[in-house]
Amino acid sequence: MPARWWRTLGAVFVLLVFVPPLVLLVSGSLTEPGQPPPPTPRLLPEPLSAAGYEHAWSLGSLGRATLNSVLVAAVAVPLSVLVAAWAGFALARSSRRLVTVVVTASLLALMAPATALLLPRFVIFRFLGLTDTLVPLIAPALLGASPLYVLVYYLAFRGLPADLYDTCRLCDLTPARTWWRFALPVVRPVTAALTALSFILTWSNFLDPLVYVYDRDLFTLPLALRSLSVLDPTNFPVFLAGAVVATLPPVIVFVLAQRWFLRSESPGRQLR
Amino acid sequence: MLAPYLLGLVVLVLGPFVITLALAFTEYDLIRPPVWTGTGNFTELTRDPIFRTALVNSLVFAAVAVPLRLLIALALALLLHRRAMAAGPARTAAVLPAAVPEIAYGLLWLWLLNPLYGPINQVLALGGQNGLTVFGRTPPQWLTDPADARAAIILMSLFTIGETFIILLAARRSLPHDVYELAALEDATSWDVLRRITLPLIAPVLGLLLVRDVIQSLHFSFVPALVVTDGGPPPYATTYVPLFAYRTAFEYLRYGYAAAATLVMLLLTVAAVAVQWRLLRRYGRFHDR
Amino acid sequence: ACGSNSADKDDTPVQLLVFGAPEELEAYRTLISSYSKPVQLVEASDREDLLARLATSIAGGSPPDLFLMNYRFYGQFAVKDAIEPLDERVAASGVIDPADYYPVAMDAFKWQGKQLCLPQNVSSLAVYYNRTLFEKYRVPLPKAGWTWNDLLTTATAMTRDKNGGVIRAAESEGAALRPAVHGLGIEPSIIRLAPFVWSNGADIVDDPVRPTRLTLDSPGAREALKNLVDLRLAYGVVPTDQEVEAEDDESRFVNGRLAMLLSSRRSTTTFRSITGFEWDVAPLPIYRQPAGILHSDAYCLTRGSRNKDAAWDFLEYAISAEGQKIIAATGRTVPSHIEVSTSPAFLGPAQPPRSAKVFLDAIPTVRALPTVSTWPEIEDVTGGILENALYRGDRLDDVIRQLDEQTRPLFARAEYPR
Amino acid sequence: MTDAGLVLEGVSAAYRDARVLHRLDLEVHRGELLVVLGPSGAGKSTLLRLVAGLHPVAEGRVLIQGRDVTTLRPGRRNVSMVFQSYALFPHLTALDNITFGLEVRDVSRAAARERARAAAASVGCAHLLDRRPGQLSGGERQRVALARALVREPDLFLFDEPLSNLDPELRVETRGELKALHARLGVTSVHVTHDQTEALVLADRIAVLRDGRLEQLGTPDEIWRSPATVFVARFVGSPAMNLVPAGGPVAPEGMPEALGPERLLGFRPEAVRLDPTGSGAPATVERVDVVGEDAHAYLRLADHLIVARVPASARPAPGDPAEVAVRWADVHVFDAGTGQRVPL
Amino acid sequence: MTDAGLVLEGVSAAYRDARVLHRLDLEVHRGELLVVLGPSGAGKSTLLRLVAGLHPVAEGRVLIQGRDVTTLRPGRRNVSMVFQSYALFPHLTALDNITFGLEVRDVSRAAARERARAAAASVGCAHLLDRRPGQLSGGERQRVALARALVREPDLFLFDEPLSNLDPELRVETRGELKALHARLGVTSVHVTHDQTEALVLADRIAVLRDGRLEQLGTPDEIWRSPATVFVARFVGSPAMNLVPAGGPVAPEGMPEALGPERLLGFRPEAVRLDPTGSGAPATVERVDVVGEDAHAYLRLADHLIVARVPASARPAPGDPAEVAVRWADVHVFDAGTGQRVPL
Ligand SMILES: Nc1ncnc2c1ncn2[C@@H]1O[C@H](COP(=O)(O)OP(=O)(O)OP(=O)(O)O)[C@@H](O)[C@H]1O
Ligand SMILES: Nc1ncnc2c1ncn2[C@@H]1O[C@H](COP(=O)(O)OP(=O)(O)OP(=O)(O)O)[C@@H](O)[C@H]1O
Ligand SMILES: [Mg+2]
Ligand SMILES: [Mg+2]
Repeated sequence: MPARWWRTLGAVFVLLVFVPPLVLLVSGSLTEPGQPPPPTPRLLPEPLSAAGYEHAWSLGSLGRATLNSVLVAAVAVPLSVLVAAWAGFALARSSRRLVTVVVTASLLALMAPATALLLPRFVIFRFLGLTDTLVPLIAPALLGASPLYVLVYYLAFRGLPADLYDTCRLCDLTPARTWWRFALPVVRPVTAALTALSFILTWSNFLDPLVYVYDRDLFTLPLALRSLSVLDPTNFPVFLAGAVVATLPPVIVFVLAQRWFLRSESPGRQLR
Repeated sequence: MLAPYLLGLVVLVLGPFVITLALAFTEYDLIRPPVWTGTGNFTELTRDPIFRTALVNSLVFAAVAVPLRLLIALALALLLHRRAMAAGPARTAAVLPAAVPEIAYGLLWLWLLNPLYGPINQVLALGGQNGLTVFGRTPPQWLTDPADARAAIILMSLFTIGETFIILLAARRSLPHDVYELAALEDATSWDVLRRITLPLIAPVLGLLLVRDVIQSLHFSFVPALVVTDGGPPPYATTYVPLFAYRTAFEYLRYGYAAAATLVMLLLTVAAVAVQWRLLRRYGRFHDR
Repeated sequence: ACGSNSADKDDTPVQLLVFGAPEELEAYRTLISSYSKPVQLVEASDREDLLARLATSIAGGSPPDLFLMNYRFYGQFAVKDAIEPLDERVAASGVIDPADYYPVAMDAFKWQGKQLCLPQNVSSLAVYYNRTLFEKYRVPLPKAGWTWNDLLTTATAMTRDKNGGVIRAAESEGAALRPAVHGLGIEPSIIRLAPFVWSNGADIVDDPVRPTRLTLDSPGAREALKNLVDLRLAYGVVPTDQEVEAEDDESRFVNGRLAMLLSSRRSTTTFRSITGFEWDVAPLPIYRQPAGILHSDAYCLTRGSRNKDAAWDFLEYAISAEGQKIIAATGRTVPSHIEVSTSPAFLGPAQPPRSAKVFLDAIPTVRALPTVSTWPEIEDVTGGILENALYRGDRLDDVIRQLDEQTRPLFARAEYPR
Repeated sequence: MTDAGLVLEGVSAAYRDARVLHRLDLEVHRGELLVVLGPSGAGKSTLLRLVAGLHPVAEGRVLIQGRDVTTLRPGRRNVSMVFQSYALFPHLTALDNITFGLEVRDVSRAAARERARAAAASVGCAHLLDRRPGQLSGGERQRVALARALVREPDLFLFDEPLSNLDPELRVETRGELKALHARLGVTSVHVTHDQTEALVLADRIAVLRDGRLEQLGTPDEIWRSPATVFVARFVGSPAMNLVPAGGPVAPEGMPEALGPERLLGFRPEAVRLDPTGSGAPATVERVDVVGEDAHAYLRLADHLIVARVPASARPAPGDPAEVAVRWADVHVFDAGTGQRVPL
Repeated sequence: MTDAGLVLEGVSAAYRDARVLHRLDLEVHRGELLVVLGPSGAGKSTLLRLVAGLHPVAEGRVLIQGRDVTTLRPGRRNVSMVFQSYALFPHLTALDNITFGLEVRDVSRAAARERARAAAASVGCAHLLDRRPGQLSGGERQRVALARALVREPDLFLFDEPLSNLDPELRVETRGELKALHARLGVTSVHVTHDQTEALVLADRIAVLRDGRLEQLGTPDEIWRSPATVFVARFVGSPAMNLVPAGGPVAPEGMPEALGPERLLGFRPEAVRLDPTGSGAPATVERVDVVGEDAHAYLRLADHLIVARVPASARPAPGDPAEVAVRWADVHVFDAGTGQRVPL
């Protein structure tokens, strides 16, 4: 079908626009470090060298940092999704008034620049004795990673057919079970999307660790990467290698999440 | 079920935010105790040329970048929401820029935008002579000309639409199927389908993203402006309010003053959002039960 | 800011906040590991990060015990009483004798008569040059006592096209010629301009101790400024802004396409990786009298530290001869400890630059910038204006007026060391 | 309190501004099967939703087996409902849809499946248990929805047009199944349908609803033989009852007294005889619909159109002249103004 | 090419692995109204979706008015369809739902509204035009969906159970409306329904579908009077046709020859007489359903259950003995093995 071909054509165009920068990123990381930086990136570095990765690994303690990042993500991402899905669901089943209040508050929260929160949060975490631990990095999970995700869930849950909610009410399901048995499975594409996004958000959190974590052993990847970014210009492959390492997990997560997008049980077909 | 979120919202964001905003009425240098100055900071802001520049920069950025970002994300979501050859990789590719750590991405763009050797300008100079474009004009001086630098920051922001894109993708995929079949039967053109079905049906999500993007774009410009143009070209072509606030607060230790700048920004954002909020409400109504 | 004197605990490690590239941080780690007691290195990547950390942690009531900071930026902390004066401890110390250190560095960290921080290095501006290139084009090498005019002639002679011919690349010449080699790299900023103003017998501020305005309108300063911008506008020996954005001066030098570069000791580590050519350093050219500008970082003990004695112990160790040798090994610093600076640890011929002594020779003539609390802002504001002056050819009168007008409110807001 | 399975006392309901049910009083005996009939939009679904607790009661009380459930939440009312829209969970297979209500009530998984299979078999969807709703035809979905309701043993069954998308054979079968089940379990049931036969066959009593008001409540026989209003008379029966003004073109045989035009005479198509005895009213055949063994002949008498059900084998042809005769015993008399039945 | 309004040539369709239509051949004349009957899951909706182009054709060809549309996209086929699920746009009012197809075809707004109002009025939803689908009852939604289909003048109408949720009165009315419209416009139509009466009254011809295969295609009269198979015989007619083995309990009056048990005798409930003349087969009344004027009596003869339609006034009581008689003229003979009709 022609429409299909247009889609493919479009997809190829998207690839052409979005991929080259990333190819440059990878090829740059494979350049031999210690050379004068080429003024223009090359597609195929000459000679090819993995030394950038070795240096990055040792200089930036990437191993340790990756471990920390994974640890944070492993706790924070499921928690974020859980909190966001809960909150979104609760909102979808709440009275108009409460919804207005919470949505307004969420939008206000979205408006708060990260830099405006650093200091008061620092005081809070210090008061709780949590600075210099990984807890402050996990804490944003309480927000569902971002209030936006709560609102997206809210819209998704609100869009489900009312009759289905009614069926759950008839079966005397508690809200929690309604959420678990019905609402959450049906919005699986949304969950997949938001899981990927909150992973990316958590993974690339830079300001929080910068301010709340002192101990080098607790550094996460963005911090390690930041320290590589101030290397001499001759060492740019080392930095790029770090960047590739830091980019890889989000890519993997996204590719995995993508499968779930496509396996949607759209409630639409039986909406009447 | 709302409790954890509300806790996070109040303790982690709203509370701290209110504290910071309260400090807008004080002179606070992060070290000595704050001193109440009333509206002193605000009067000073009105006279601060740097702040004024930053504010205008931010507003222009939002006005240009937000519609473009939304349009592109929407176009991509609609293009790629179905299975097609190359669609899967394209979806991943479209999200990737948002997944690359910001600093690395900034550095990458420094390369891309390199005025002499950068691929972008080399492509633009294809067919031209003496490093000029085919039309005999000098290619954009991304990093040294104020207007071009602003364009560069916007260009960069157009690539980090991953989040918007994915959310729209998910929204599109959960729309009912049979109404599209009906539209196909009526031989509705793609344009009609878009205008009369898809857009109204995803309007709530779109509205939310619009609001979010307006808000975000007023923060977004931070890292790229820092890494790529460092707030320049001189004097303050790409200094946006967040960068201004960050520098003022943490480099110049004028936290109270920065808080005042943030508050001004917030009020403007609230005004902008209030307008869109009404749109959102109007479109969202059909979902009401 | 609470200056509590709570009991020191032996087991809690001293926290030291520094910033730097990974190799630099590695040197600090070596320093720490050679120290007998536990010290926790709190790492930041650059100055902005360090400031954000320091400011939030001081405000949040749990500052690191020690931090390392340039004298140009410590003023805002000093003025706010965030730094613990060290005079008594120095006096009581058996390890540190103030006389062992370059006075100019020590003085830069005096605030209202008190020694707030203790410097670990004392650097100054020098001219790095590509010796191989000079020899190739048979241009005389820069040497001590050379003048601004010598610099200009040299730079002009070294600005070459692809074929090695001397070209003039100023805009006024019209041609879209791009030199393959530029004669000189210099960053348009107040800290690069200042030594030449001083050398020309003028001053950059009206009062070095309690400045109220920039005095670049004085004839001497004006001449120095004009000569600086003429490098680009009249002679085209420095790269254009586009070229700088395309390839910064350091990379350009490393790539062998910049004959001379004005920079501090900082660049040495980068340049040590150069294999393609030989390079060396020369002293700054002079107008009327030799003048240099101080670059110095110091250890400061925070007022809010909970662990002051232990912190002091470490500080003592770090700036002692032993500690400084370790840091000097990175090549990045010129030790503030006189003895160390003249020892092979610094001057050792194993590594370039051969003429490392240039840095030491300059020390007697270096001057410090005013350490007012708003200095960071002043540097940022003047930087933009000077950049435009150099690259876009703003009228000199306008430039000077702008510099004056835009910095006045900053001076007015400033608090002074005395 | 009472022995009623379901009582509505002066119940009203509204959507925002629009009132849909008006102070409805209704009593369903315990174990009774009540069929609710009424035109589209009469408020039948709303009534069920209200009983289930899914729609708020504006005024009045609802009692299920003597318990006042007006303020009780739906899950606590122990009712089982088939939605007009089926309301199947798109992400669950038919089997999981059916067991849904059981599992959340902590019936063991095995037992739940056992019962689900039985329920599915009884409505003829046992072969579909692995499919998702999106993979089912309309009628198949409806059967799954029905099975889901039947698998439980509630105090009250609520069926909202549960058989509307089934084919006739299956409908008859399922109807029988429902009737048997009802006989076996004796659970009070309220059943909304548009199908005459279904209503008449299944119902213990029938409630006819019109614009949110109860028009008549009675046994199928009562509804059929003595409709309380013109509305009920015309609504039940297909083709609908003929109505002519008294003293008009048709004069029933054996009418005891002459009635004025303020009365309407109603008689069903089955009661119309077309025998050409000469005593009937002359008419012309306008159209004839053949429905299997029967035919519906539309007859024009002056400006009235009258339908007669005749055997298909003996049907007249369109255009034929005919004579219309009705026996007085088959005639219902209504007041032309109020539409109320006039007792004779 | 041909004069046919719609032709299916050896058309098959499948969902993933499951084949739903099997090499179907079907020709609908231009201007004809074809009713498709069949049990739930027979593939009726699939057939319509396939004609509309919404479901891919696995093999075979589809022609609309002589045009081969097999590979044409839905919008180019110029068909108008009512979905079983209505497929109303949730965000549009009823009016906008109806005008949708016109507006995307660039009919002026005013004209579109005019026509929409007319279409809505013809199916009785003119008073609902400002509401959104979420605010409509089931039947109201269906009417809007119907109006949306009727507002256009396509080459082909496809109706998927368009009246299933309407009340009988409205259904009769709308049915009449559809018939009149069809007579007026003469547009070829395919109409899926479960309603016998609807099928018999509306259809020019009826196609009976079973498991994706065409069981019989013929006029209502043919379908009713000479069902081609046991399946058709039992499927059409309610209650379904009685079937007993030849030589079994029932011996029709006037049977010319004796038939072996490899034949089945079919006779409709209407054909069963219960007159106690002594010549019939003895039976017992098991159950009696009263449906208005009629009653369905279920009679047990040995191990067979037979249904008779009798006037309600003359119905036997359950438990009564009865005698069953059938005339040979009313009997259909089928082959017991193949289920095919045996011509006599
Ligand atoms: N999406 C699907 N995936 C798999 N099987 C399907 C799908 N849709 C329908 N079927 C199956 O195809 C068969 C025919 O379905 P179709 O919807 O055409 O039936 P129908 O004749 O319209 O039935 P009904 O009268 O119940 O609507 C059914 O057995 C159904 O289970
Ligand atoms: N959500 C709603 N908002 C406003 N009005 C509504 C809503 N739902 C139903 N109505 C109206 O209430 C009336 C009764 O609706 P209800 O669904 O009870 O009808 P019904 O008797 O079930 O009809 P049907 O036989 O067509 O299903 C209808 O006129 C309908 O338009
Ligand atoms: Mg209803
Ligand atoms: Mg169907």
